[in-house]
Amino acid sequence: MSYVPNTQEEQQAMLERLGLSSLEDLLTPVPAEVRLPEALDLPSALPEPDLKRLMIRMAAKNKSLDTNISFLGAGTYDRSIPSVVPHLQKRSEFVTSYTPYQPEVSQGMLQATYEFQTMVCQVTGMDIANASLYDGSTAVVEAVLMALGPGGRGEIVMSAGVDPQYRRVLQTYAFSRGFTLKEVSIENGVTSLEDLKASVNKNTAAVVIQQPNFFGCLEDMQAIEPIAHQGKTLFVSVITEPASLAALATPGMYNADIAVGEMMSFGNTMSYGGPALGFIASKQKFMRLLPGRLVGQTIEEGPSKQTGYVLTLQTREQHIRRERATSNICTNQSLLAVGATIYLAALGKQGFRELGELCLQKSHYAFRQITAIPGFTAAFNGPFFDEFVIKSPVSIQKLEQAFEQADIIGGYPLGESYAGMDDCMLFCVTETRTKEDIDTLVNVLKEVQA
Amino acid sequence: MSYVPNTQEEQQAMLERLGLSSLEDLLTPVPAEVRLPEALDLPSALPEPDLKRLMIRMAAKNKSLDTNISFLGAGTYDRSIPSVVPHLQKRSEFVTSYTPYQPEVSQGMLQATYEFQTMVCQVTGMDIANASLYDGSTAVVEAVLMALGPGGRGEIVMSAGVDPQYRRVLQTYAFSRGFTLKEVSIENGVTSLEDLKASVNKNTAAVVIQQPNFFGCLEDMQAIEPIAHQGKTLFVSVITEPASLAALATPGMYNADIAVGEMMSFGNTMSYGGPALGFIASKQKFMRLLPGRLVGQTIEEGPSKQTGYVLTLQTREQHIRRERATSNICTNQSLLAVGATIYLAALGKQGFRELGELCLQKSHYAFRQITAIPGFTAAFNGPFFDEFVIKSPVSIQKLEQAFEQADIIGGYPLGESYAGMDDCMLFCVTETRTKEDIDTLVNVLKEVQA
Amino acid sequence: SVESLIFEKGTPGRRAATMPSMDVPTESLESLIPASLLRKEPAPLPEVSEIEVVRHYTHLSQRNFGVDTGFYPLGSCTMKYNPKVNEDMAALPGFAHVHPLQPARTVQGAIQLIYELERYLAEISSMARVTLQPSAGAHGELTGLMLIKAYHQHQGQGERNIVLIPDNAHGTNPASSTLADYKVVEIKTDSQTGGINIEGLKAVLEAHGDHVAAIMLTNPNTLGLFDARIAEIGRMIHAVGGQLYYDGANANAVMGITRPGDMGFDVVHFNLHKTCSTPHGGGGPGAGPIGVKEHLVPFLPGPLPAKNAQGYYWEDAGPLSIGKVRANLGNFGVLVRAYTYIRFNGPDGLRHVSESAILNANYLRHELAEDYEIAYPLICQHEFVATARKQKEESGVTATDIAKRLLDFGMYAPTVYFPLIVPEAMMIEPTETETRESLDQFVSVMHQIAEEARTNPELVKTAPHTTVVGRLDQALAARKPNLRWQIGQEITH
Amino acid sequence: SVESLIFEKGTPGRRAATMPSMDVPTESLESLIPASLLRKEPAPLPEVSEIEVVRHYTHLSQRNFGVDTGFYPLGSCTMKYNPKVNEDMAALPGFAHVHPLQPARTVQGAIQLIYELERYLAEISSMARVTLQPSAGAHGELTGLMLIKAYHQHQGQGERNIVLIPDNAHGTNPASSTLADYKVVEIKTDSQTGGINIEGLKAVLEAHGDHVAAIMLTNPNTLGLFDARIAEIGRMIHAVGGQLYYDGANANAVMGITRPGDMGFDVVHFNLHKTCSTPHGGGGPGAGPIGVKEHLVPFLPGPLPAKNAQGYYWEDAGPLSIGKVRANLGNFGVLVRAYTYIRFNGPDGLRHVSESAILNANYLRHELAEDYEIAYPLICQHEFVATARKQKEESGVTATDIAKRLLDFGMYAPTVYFPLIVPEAMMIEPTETETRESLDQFVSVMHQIAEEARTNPELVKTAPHTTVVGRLDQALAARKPNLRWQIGQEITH
Repeated sequence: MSYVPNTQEEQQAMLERLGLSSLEDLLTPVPAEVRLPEALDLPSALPEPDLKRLMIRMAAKNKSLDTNISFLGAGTYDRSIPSVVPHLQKRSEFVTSYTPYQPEVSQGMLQATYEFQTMVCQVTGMDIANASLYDGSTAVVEAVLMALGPGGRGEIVMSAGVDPQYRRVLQTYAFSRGFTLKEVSIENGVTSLEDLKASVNKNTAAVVIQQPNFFGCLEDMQAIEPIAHQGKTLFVSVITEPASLAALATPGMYNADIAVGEMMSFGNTMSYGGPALGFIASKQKFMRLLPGRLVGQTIEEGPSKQTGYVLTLQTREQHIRRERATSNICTNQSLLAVGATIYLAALGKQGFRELGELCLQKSHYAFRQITAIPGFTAAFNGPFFDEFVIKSPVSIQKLEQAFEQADIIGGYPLGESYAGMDDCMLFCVTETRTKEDIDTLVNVLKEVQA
Repeated sequence: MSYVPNTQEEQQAMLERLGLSSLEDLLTPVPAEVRLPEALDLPSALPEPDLKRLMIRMAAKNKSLDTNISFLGAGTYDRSIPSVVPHLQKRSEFVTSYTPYQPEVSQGMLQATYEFQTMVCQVTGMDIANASLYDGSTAVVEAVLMALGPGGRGEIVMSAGVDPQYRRVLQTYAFSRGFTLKEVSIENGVTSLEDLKASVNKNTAAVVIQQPNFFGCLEDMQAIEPIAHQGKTLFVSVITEPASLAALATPGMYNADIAVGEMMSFGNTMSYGGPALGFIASKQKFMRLLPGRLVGQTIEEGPSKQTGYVLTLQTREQHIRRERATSNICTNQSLLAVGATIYLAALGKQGFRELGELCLQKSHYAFRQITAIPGFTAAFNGPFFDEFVIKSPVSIQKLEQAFEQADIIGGYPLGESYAGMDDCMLFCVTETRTKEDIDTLVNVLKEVQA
Repeated sequence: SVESLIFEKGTPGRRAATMPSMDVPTESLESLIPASLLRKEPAPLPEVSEIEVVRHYTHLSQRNFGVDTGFYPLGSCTMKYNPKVNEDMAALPGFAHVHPLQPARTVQGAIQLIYELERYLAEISSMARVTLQPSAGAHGELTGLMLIKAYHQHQGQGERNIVLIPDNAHGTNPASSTLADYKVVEIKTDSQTGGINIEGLKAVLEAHGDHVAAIMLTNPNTLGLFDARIAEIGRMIHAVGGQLYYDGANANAVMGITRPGDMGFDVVHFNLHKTCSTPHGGGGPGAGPIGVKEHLVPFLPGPLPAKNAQGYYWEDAGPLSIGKVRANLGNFGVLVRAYTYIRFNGPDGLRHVSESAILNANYLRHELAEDYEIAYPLICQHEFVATARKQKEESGVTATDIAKRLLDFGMYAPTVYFPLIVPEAMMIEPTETETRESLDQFVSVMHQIAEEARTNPELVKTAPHTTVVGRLDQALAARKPNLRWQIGQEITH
Repeated sequence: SVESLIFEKGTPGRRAATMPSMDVPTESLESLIPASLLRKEPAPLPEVSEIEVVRHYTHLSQRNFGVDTGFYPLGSCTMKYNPKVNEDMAALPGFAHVHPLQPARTVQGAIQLIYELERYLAEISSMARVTLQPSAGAHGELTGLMLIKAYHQHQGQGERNIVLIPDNAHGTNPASSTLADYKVVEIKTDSQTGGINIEGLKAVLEAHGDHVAAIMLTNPNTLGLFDARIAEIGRMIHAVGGQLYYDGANANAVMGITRPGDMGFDVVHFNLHKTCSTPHGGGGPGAGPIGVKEHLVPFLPGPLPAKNAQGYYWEDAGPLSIGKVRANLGNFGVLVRAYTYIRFNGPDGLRHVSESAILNANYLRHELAEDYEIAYPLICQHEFVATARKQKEESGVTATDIAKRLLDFGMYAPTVYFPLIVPEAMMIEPTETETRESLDQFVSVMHQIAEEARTNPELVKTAPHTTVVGRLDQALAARKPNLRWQIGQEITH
């Protein structure tokens, strides 16, 4: 089976036009020594209905958030997505197109991307943004590479409050690119200002701080900013929970040079963590250093001078500059950016504000209820947005068993990433959780404790 | 909450243009004596996310065929629908349009309907077909009204093998319209030819026979046809399982005058039985008697003479002829007809043939397996397509309990519609049932028996 | 441009869909079914690949205009925005993949939804009970008339054979009456108020009162005018023993403001695709529930949803029931959308819908009055009738020409030449979901067309100019009907 | 025509989405968060109603061309048909609504899919193991180069700092090399065979052999030509201690016919959005899995899927691993589509895909040769490079002009001016999913354009003429970049 439309007879007729007699004749350029002598060892073809049945069963082996109540965040967020978003995002003209090389027949994708760039600026308070990056972690990498400049050498100072996965990814790139990574320690859930001061020096290319940080705690970005901005150091702000931008001071407000992070939860499904939607925004002055694609507004060449949109500043890009490009990015996350654009348009100014309030209020209600259970205590006492760390009086394993029985996906066990936090769980409560959900969780915790 | 876009301020400004000061001023034509003094007594508005949650829970209270194995047919069929069908059918340009009164901007719907009319002819073997009717039962009514003619008086002879629901519906119309309905008895699962002969006389306007009939049995339409065609009687063929047209002789082949029935299962979901997709097809000579909408091909008025499609023969329709129309139909089932059209295009000549074979072979395998279980016997011994009647050695209630425990939706209990058949169940096995499904059913039956 | 037919695409042997595998032991076809009962040749369906199916129907969709594309002021059709959430709810497997004959205990959610929706519609219309069985508005009308007939017969008034219908009524009203074996007597419109001419009605009732089965009215009527004397009319009809039937096609104007039952009506139908915004689907599916007052309840088609301690179930109809009007339980998929819509809006939201629909209509009526003659220059409800009388007189530009010219500006046209009593009628219903900007844009385009009619009438008379095809030859279509493709048939590109 | 920006629509106070209800007791914002940490003003997002959102993005979609719209011969991008069933499978709640950090026992189906897909890709490429982590082809390239770097370092060959890249390579190859801190040395194309110039390669290897970390090749290359001396090239590189990297962008030509591993490659990336037809989404998401030979397995990013008696689980990477290259586990939604595609096709189907892609490309190459100079008039694989050299010389009509003129006929354009070594290049990849009719139509349009270039070159030079906008001022866009909307900014209609 395949999606090849032409029948054997038609293919034969086409071969005849070429003066050939079989498909095999077209393979003569492939020498025998590298030819595969037999068929690939793969499962036989399945007709669509059989395949669907198989896939539906495989999917059913996963506990989805349609039937389970989740308190898991830690960088990936379950969001309430208005029905209009997928209806529009999945229009096949968007889905089945590619990078808009021919702008005259790609105005839809180009304009949507221009709107995305604008919205990223509107929510982050930054001057400019690009068309998307793979995910939050690689967005941090790109920000760091911008700060390091063409040479690629230097030192990066990064808080241990940055998502552990992001730090691991940056470590990988540090190895291959040859820069140094210095981690700043945590004190009561936030970046130690003393340690940060001690870490920044004249070799520091960038200071990277996540807000809210991985523990859900709010960093004092206003206090960090002058430390980060010593010398020619760039201040990079990382946002993994973009809903926080609805309530918290923006990177623009606290004078970040570059803001990067993850916007997958804006209009797109979690899909086991990918495809994700990395974003990068910066001050105007870094425009020509920005990696990836940029869409710009222009006008027609002809006399009517209508407004239109094009890929622009392509001289930064790999397909023009090859080894001198600002990054190697080609395919990015356009369709997810369209999803985020429609999502933010649908929420609008008012809905977006409410999103922030809902996350804040619901998580704080959950926090109050959980910490009221004897034995369950807050690990840190600073302010948070929609995630918080709870110390459990019983083992995390026991908690997870109780959750599974109650069809709850629990929080993130911090012991996996931080030494000495084996009794800590990071709970996330977004706008999608109802009071009923939270009360269910609280009851399970009470019973586990009893 | 509502989908009204204009804000209060905008509405106020609009009122001012009208020289009015409040919305209330627009209601002055509605006298106080008929005004509703308080708000409607309905549940309060729910925001979209809360509403979805409520609806998802309500839907989850139904046992759907995604998680249950069904052997229920009896006029409504679970069909394997290629993924392309809903992707195309649900394009919003189709979904959010209405009856194509302005053909220049409605060519899509018009052409798709013209293709539907053609495909109905192709599968039924008839000359012409209309754009759709509400469902199979009302399609029978329309056929009967065609046969009765403008006066609306006369006698209709109908087999007891016609779907009991359809017969009940025709009875309703017979009352209001004033025609007589005569039922022909069943012998070994098929229409009694003797009784039929005895029933037809010079007052008979139409003979109505279902193929396969409600018991799944195949009527001998070739033998029935000369009896039905005595005098000026019209021979009306009813098809409730359209997949049968893929394998069986068509109404065109056995010289039916009108073929009517149900095509919902072609590309559309069951949706608890509606919306359905009634069809009507006939010989060419009845063209001006056909009820409902018709799309015709024509050319442009202007010099370029391009081909186009329009609603035609509208002088038969209510919005022109009012009380002298051939029927009162206005809104029909266009979007379902589009679904059926895409479905039949996707299956194509070869896939449609296979559909018939799959239903035939799978149902006969099930029939052989079930009748091999001691105590379970075939109620009739004639040929069938994909439904058959089994006499059960245990009560139908006991069967249904066993099915429910095994997440099986069993067949149709015939005792509900036919006297003396309390121990009979009508099983349906379409292309969607796998050997595994059938074997599961057989095992449950074996255990019930044991 | 022309898109060829699917039948003209592909070649023998091509196919799109793959069928389920044949996983059971097979036997020869002839051993299962006598050859005489078998089809001889496969149906001559298209032979096309999946990409051809996809491009073909994608192209057809691109050749179609919907509410999602732009302004659709088709009068009396209530082309409002169709919420996407409603589509998602109807597609939930628990609603979309259930069989109508499943045992009630396996479809508790479905029956609950029907049960509750019945109650909501009864409240909105002030009726005792509602059947959700009818498939569309016209089907509801017929059902309603059957109920009235059964009622009169049961009252020993079987001789009542007349239905009174205003001259501005929807065409379905007289057609349904004929189908229910009634004789139609037309009632004139009052040229001042646009409502029923009371004197005319009186005369008819005096002449035929004891043969009147019912009057069918829509209020506001197709002129968009609310008949202020409705209570009086109701009393007149009831006085002679007739019933009042409410055509709900225009119900988008009355939600939470006034109720048919409170106006005196005995029977009402809903067009859920209009009032409750279930999409029109290019001509359907709709749904046409029928609500009735207490005295008509015994005649309703069955079964009706009911509830007891064990849960929801279907209750069979009693002995007076007219019987079923279609197989199964109604257009359930449409009902799910309507239920979602009502729950989203709530009582205040629904009233706001109607008020806003009325405001939008009056705004347009006011803004268009300078360029176009308005049939009845009064405060209208959800729609109104403008005319091209002035244009026709001055330059020969007709309502059709104006309709066609609108298409060039990316807008659908109003309903034209209806109601029949208004020459050159353009019946305009903007609905509540249009923004002020889109209304203003319509006004500005209509103004431009009025200008063109004065200065360059040919431009309007030959419109549309930007659509995929120009005006089509309707006369040819009717004279030489071509209703299906045949092998060898050619199309003109 | 121009569609205004979403920011230019709506008015203050309008909104589309409704948010979940606030069903918990609330406290004042200031009591929860210090004021200094709060946003002062709401984000200045659009204020639009739902119908405006729907019409706006529906209109934008109508201003975009995709594979579902028509022929899309964009060379090296493999714009084949994207099966709808793949979309449905990726949207199943069990796949779409799972969190990447859920305990393994709650996501057994997801890990199973990844586990099996890894094995399928390993078989197709003849590699030992495959990581599905990289997000796109270029990301895969970088990952592959990191693996090579880690390997050389582990071998004590850290001084290897050169990557060899043919002059016709995809731009990502040199860009990825730079990012991995490698120096790029270009290898010339043999003007006769279109493959690697072996003498040139030899010279480079003699000069720099012990500094060569790897060579990056795609075979068939961007000229659509299979380098028949690939085994020999492999031996030459391996002889000096280098690694062979296979750029899988052109893998649609080789499935079931030949395998990178069997050709001698050590590392390969896949572009699942190309070869396995997961849709291109207007520029992404894609997925760029990396397969490696046994000796590179210890360096792969982790975790990798594994299986034991208890079920599927994630195995952490060992000490030699380069570490993660992104958060979480890869573009899972894309992987579901690729898995579905491979299972649907099976081994014979995949080979048929490649053979048919090759046939379609050769057919076009043959049919276009009369009008256009073909860069290398040899049997090609899945694509080939035609040129506008003749047209440019004769009438000044360029590859760009021809590309733009194609848009007027409802077709997308080939990739133009690439590879860089071919002047006026038009790189054409029809893919296997095009019908003969659509190929013939392309040929006929290209023939017409060639005619026009001779008889009416202005028509071609000023194309497109039928698109929503004409040629846009790219120079202005780059000179005065406008990358975002600002309040007060005006657009020109």
